[in-house]
Amino acid sequence: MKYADEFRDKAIAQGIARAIGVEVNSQREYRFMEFCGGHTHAISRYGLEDLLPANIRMIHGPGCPVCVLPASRIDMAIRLVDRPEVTLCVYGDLLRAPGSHGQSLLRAKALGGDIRVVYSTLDAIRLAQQAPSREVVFFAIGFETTTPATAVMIRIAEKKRLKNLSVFCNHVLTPSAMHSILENPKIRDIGGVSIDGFIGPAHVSTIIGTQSYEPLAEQFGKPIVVAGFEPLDVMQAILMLVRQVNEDRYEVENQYSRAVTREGNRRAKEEVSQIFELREQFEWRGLGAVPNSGLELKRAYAQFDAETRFAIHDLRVADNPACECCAILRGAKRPVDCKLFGTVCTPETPIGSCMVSSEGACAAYWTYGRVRDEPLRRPS
Amino acid sequence: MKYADEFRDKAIAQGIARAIGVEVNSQREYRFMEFCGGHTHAISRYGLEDLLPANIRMIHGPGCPVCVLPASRIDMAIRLVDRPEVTLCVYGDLLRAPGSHGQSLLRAKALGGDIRVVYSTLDAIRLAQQAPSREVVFFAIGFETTTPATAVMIRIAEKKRLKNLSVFCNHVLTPSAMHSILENPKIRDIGGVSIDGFIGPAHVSTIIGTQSYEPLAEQFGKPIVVAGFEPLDVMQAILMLVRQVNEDRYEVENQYSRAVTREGNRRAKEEVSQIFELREQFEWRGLGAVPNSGLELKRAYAQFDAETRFAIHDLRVADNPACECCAILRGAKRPVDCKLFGTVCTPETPIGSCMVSSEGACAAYWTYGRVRDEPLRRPS
Amino acid sequence: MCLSVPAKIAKILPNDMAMVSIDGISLEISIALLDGLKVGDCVLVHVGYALAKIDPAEAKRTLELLQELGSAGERRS
Amino acid sequence: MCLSVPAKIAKILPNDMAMVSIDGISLEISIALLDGLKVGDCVLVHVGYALAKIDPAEAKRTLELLQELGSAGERRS
Amino acid sequence: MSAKGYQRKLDIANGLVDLSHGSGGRAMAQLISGLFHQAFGNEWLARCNDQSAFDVAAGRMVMTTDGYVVSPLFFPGGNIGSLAVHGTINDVAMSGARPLYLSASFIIEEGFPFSDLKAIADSMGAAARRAGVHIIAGDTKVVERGKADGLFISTTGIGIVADGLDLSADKARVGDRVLVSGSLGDHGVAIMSKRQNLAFQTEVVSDSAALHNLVACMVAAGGSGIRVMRDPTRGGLAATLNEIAHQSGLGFRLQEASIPVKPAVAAICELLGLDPIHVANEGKLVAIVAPDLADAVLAAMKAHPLGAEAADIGEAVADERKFVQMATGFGGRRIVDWLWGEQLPRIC
Amino acid sequence: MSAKGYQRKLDIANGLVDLSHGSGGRAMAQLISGLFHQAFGNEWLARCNDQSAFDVAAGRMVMTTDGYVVSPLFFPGGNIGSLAVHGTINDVAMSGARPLYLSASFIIEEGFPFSDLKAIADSMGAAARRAGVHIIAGDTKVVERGKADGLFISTTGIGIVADGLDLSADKARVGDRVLVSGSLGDHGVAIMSKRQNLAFQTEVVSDSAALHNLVACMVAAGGSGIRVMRDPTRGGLAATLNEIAHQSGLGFRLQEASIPVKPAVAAICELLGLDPIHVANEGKLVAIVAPDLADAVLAAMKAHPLGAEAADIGEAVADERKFVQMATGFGGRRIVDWLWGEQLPRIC
Ligand code: SF4
Ligand code: SF4
Ligand SMILES: [Mg+2]
Ligand SMILES: [Mg+2]
Ligand SMILES: [Mg+2]
Ligand SMILES: [Mg+2]
Ligand SMILES: [Mg+2]
Ligand SMILES: [Mg+2]
Ligand SMILES: [Mg+2]
Ligand SMILES: [Mg+2]
Ligand SMILES: [Mg+2]
Ligand SMILES: [Mg+2]
Repeated sequence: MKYADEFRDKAIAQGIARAIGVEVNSQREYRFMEFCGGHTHAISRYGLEDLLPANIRMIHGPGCPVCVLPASRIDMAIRLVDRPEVTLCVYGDLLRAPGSHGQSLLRAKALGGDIRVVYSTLDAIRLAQQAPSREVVFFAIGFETTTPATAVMIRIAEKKRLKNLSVFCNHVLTPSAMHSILENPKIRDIGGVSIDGFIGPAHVSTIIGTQSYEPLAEQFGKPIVVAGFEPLDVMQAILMLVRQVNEDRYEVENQYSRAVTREGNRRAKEEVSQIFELREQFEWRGLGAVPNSGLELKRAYAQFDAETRFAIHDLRVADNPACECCAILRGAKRPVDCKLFGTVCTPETPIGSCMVSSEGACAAYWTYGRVRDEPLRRPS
Repeated sequence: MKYADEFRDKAIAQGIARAIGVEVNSQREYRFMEFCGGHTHAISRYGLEDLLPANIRMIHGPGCPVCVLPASRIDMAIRLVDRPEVTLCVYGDLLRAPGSHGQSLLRAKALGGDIRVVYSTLDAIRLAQQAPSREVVFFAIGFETTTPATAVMIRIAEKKRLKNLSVFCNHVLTPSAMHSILENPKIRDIGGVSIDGFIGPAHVSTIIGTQSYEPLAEQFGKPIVVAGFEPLDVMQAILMLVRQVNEDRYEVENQYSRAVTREGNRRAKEEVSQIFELREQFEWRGLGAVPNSGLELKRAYAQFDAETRFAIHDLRVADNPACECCAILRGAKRPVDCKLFGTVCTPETPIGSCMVSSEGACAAYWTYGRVRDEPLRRPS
Repeated sequence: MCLSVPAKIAKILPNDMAMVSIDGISLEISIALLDGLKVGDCVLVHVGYALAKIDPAEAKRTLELLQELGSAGERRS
Repeated sequence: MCLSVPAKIAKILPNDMAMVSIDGISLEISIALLDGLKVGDCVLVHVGYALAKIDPAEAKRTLELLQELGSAGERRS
Repeated sequence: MSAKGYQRKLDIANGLVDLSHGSGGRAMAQLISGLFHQAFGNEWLARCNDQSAFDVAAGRMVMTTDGYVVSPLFFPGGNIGSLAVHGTINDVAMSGARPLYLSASFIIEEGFPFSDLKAIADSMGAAARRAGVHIIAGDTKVVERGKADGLFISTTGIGIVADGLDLSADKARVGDRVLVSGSLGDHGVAIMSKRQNLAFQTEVVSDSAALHNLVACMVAAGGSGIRVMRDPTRGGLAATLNEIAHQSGLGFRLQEASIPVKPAVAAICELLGLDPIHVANEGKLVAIVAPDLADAVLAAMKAHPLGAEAADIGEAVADERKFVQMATGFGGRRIVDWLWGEQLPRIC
Repeated sequence: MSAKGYQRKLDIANGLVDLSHGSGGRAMAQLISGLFHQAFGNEWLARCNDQSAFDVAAGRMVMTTDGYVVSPLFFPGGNIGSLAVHGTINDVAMSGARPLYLSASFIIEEGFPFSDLKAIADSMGAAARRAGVHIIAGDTKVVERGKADGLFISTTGIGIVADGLDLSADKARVGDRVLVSGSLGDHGVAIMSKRQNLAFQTEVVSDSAALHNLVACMVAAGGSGIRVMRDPTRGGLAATLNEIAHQSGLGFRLQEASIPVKPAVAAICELLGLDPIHVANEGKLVAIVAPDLADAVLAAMKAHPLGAEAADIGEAVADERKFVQMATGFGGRRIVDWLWGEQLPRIC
């Protein structure tokens, strides 16, 4: 795959690993948070931790939309599905995301709920056209990367006068979440030590551009390197962060210049701003209620808003108290610190949503990280 | 089964057979028409022809509601089922009844039509209550025996304010059909010889009473014996007819006095007359359009009338020209006289409706009569 | 289509319904078409409705007549 | 969730759609979010939409830098 | 952290089958080992291979398969699981063979409760153990809601035929007697009694049972005088005899009065316009037996609990039309035709 | 009027399966003889018994079963019929056995076109003939519209194992090599390419094929040095190796770079967030082979058309955690876990 395979070269990776090893100050620790699940996945999938020096610690941030979705939103979706007229369209990752009391959309589907996995918002349009007697609701979720696809869907639905398509909106904003992390010392400073820098999102940034991070770098004095999701991209970004730290700089740098500009995708941003507006606050698992961090449909598009249309209200449900997701999403704990990890909580029966998406910290550790847990032993 | 087994006694049957044999005038033929499919079935099922003298010939009349239903009514029902909102409830016998061009409700069901076999009109009520978003249509068919059950259903639906239940009405009247047979010499006189007497319906008569036949016996000078459907009932009725013929009487006699009175079931007749009224004419397979022979819903119940509600109109479709059903239903031909019998037309792939119901002349001959076709031969 | 079997009323139920029994089978039917039925009566059941009450005396009379006709036939043949 | 792969525009279709190819796979996607795409351009595809055009010159530059950093690491270690 | 620990226990009481149980992942492996292997428990399944191996002596074997799609899944006298074991054992046994091994393929509709699945698997296990056969191969698929009807099971059976025995439908001869092992129609009536739109009550329960021991007694008594055996399932006695008539080129003449039918079965058939000879059985057999051995075989049947009501109901006759005919209880004659149409969907 | 005359010909072009084809009547008998027996045509089915008999020599046999519920029914490279033959032959063959006989149980949704059924049955017949096996037992059930998804097939296979061969998952030993017979994920990707909500175009076709001849070549080269064979179907290579790890109490260490995956398969997996090691195959096998014989077995595989792209992808290691791990192409390590969840419903 062009523009992918080249950035997975083992030999170059080993060279960069050595370069990082040479440049790090062995007297200190470097704590970098990769905000995005995409980076978490790349780090785990390619085993980058095996290549990095021991004093670089990667902290997995809250950048997986499924992971940060609170159980209450799943419960609300299940309420929607309980209505016999509703067909709910979801991206596949959502099926196993836990609601309260062991509920999930997978279970709701097994119980007869009409839930369809779609690949694209265009599928939801097709479904709504094919089944005019059904109420098709699209479970919209995702960061700035995914929001434009929802916006385009609504624009098309409006143009086609589709009366039976609406959106259950859970879109959230990356910079707000990063701001919330940096602003709150309890979250920012893990074990009393603060994060030294961020790897900034890859695909989110294709839309919002690197300029979105400039106020953050400035205000909090933290370096941010926007990086691609290929393993060499991540390696290079780490090297760039090490250099900024070593040089006491805190700039926004763009490793992913082949796809990201300072401005971002103007047309996509326009599509989004025409249809969505900021919610006063939105609940993030791990971060709590974050001001100005979520989107909802503008009043002019209220007929496409499933929350209005079906009068479903925000439910407050408690997450499982033993689940350490919140601390893990803030980088304060590691998956193995959770008592439920791998016993009660597994990918098949996730307790927290970090165990659901392959970008979630617990799931990534499950799949890729456990290999480092224990030395090999001879079978008895 | 009490009131059934006693009337199936082989020894008594043989005695009565001998009594008939003694009483018949061996110089003449006796041609009796059993109007009802129920009698046709009893005669075939118990092999009564093996017991009767050769000069008594039983002619199967048009008394099977499925058999006399023209293909057009099946086509109309299929049109109803083509509507995605319609659930059609039918008595099981109807599934294989042929419409035009090889269509049937069985095929319409296989093609996705929502067709449910019900045992009782009460099942249709239950279905309509359980699925308020469906239009439940009951395919009403039958003689006076079956009409009251439809009437009660409509009364209950009205009381329960069921808005989604209606009736596709195909109820027909026995005496009108008998009148039509007797009145038309082409039909009445088979091969130039007229019918000598009728076995009158059993269960129809429980509702309409023996008095309904009195004008017919009087006007046409033909004896009519109302008889039960058990084989001894039929044997006795034949003996009673033989005696009337021998004595030149033409009375209405009641062999089935344990269930039939002169007046019939007053309450059932009231239920029917409240809800139904005469159609000007109704098409019978074999008899053509018979005046005053069918029922439709009164104007006050038009909301329950599927023909009005779904604006389906009578379709004229030609029956298969090679099918001899019409002549067979009038007693003018026997099933084996039909070229299609047993080759193209079988119970699995019926061409005419006489091959569908086990009360139909062709089907009865298929199941019970073929045994007399040919002598047994040694396999080659 | 006019299939019908004799059944004995085992229990009168609300809403014009009754439980009948036929040789060890119990079935709920409508008795909306007949007045004054009571437990023990025999009725003809057709498509879930009682159509007619069977008159035991008439049944007995018919059966006796049949037996007589039968044995007369036997004697005479 | 932010899965995305690079794909080459093979054909521009009506209604802001395009056919793209990825290593022998053809896929119809929406190009409603990008202006001025032409056949041969490479885009990042995410949930059926083209998100961004890949700049070949920048890609080359990054790759060269990576190679340089890598061999520098090799030299220095 | 043991590998075993990496798994939450199956929640049989509240769990539902979902699509993950059919996708080849750990959820599926857990369902198979935690529910099916538990229920069927034997050394073959424990090895978890793609196939199970067993030793055979030289000889003649038989193989048969049936799909079970009965609705409702639980009925008086059994459930789809016991039925799937008995039915396939019987098809093996009708060759005179001793059934040895079964395989079972499950197609499960998403949302099916673990508790029902366990009840069904447990009755399969129990039925197999009672019959002395082993379920040594299995498969589980899960389909979306609305793409199945709860659960379908297909079982395949293999067995070994005693030396010298070769029963086949083409072996019937003129003069052979027709024996049935008991009353007809019980299974079909038991199923019908639970169908939503009939809902009559009856004490009749399904006759579902494994007949191989009865068969062994019959073979001991009749040897190769037994020409054919069949279990009259779908289509009932009528279908079975018509099939044999066609395969052997003979006709049959039955005596209606000799055919055992329970009064309740006869009654419900009259009510619904059915004929008991078309109604399904799942624990009965029909045997065509050489006339000189018929009495001995009948006596052997009557001596076995599953054949206590066995009867001689007629004979094979020469008839190139291959008619199955019957002398009615009333003294007339009739054809016993195959069932037409679709009267009783999904009785097995 | 001959008995044969009493029947109208099956109208394959326009006919639809309806409930009468499952009710044990003449319509069913006609469908079975006119469509299935035609397609499978062999002496066993022709006898129309409840079971089929065959002679066996003394030895070791295997039995296996699988249900096939693939959607769509027709896909690039095959259909549910050929798949149901290949898949079960392969499960027999993975024991090293020579497959002999199959049974097939059909569960058909009312309304299914005869023409599709014939196309499917014909490919089953053709696949069986090509493989030299016989479909000797069958069953047909019809369920109401909306109670199935067109057609489900369950096949069971039996075969005979050569003397001295005893492959089993518990026989893997530390140091054994892991061989795969070709590129992974082709079948799953071919199915995905026809799913309504993906609809990408690819030249990748299902690898569906019968592997018993390849297996015979491997056995000839490796004998009992072949410890285990498995066909990595649902759940892909990852599921297969995890199963073997659990049964043998070992771990595996794979080299990602050695695993053959077609670029198009890799691309579609990236697009959808899947991993080719989780995607289903229907004409591939994994063999765990003693280290000293691995090269010989690999050479034998490469010499066979179905093993031309065979590769040695890793080894068995001591690991009481029974981890399957993989050195990534990038130099790191990762766990190769079972597939989670339900990503690809109904690929087989
Ligand atoms: S392992 Fe499960 S319960 Fe524990 S923190 Fe992770 S998601 Fe929550
Ligand atoms: S055999 Fe068929 S075609 Fe001929 S008259 Fe009878 S129903 Fe009509
Ligand atoms: Mg069978
Ligand atoms: Mg069911
Ligand atoms: Mg069977
Ligand atoms: Mg399997
Ligand atoms: Mg059988
Ligand atoms: Mg298998
Ligand atoms: Mg399908
Ligand atoms: Mg398999
Ligand atoms: Mg069968
Ligand atoms: Mg396998």
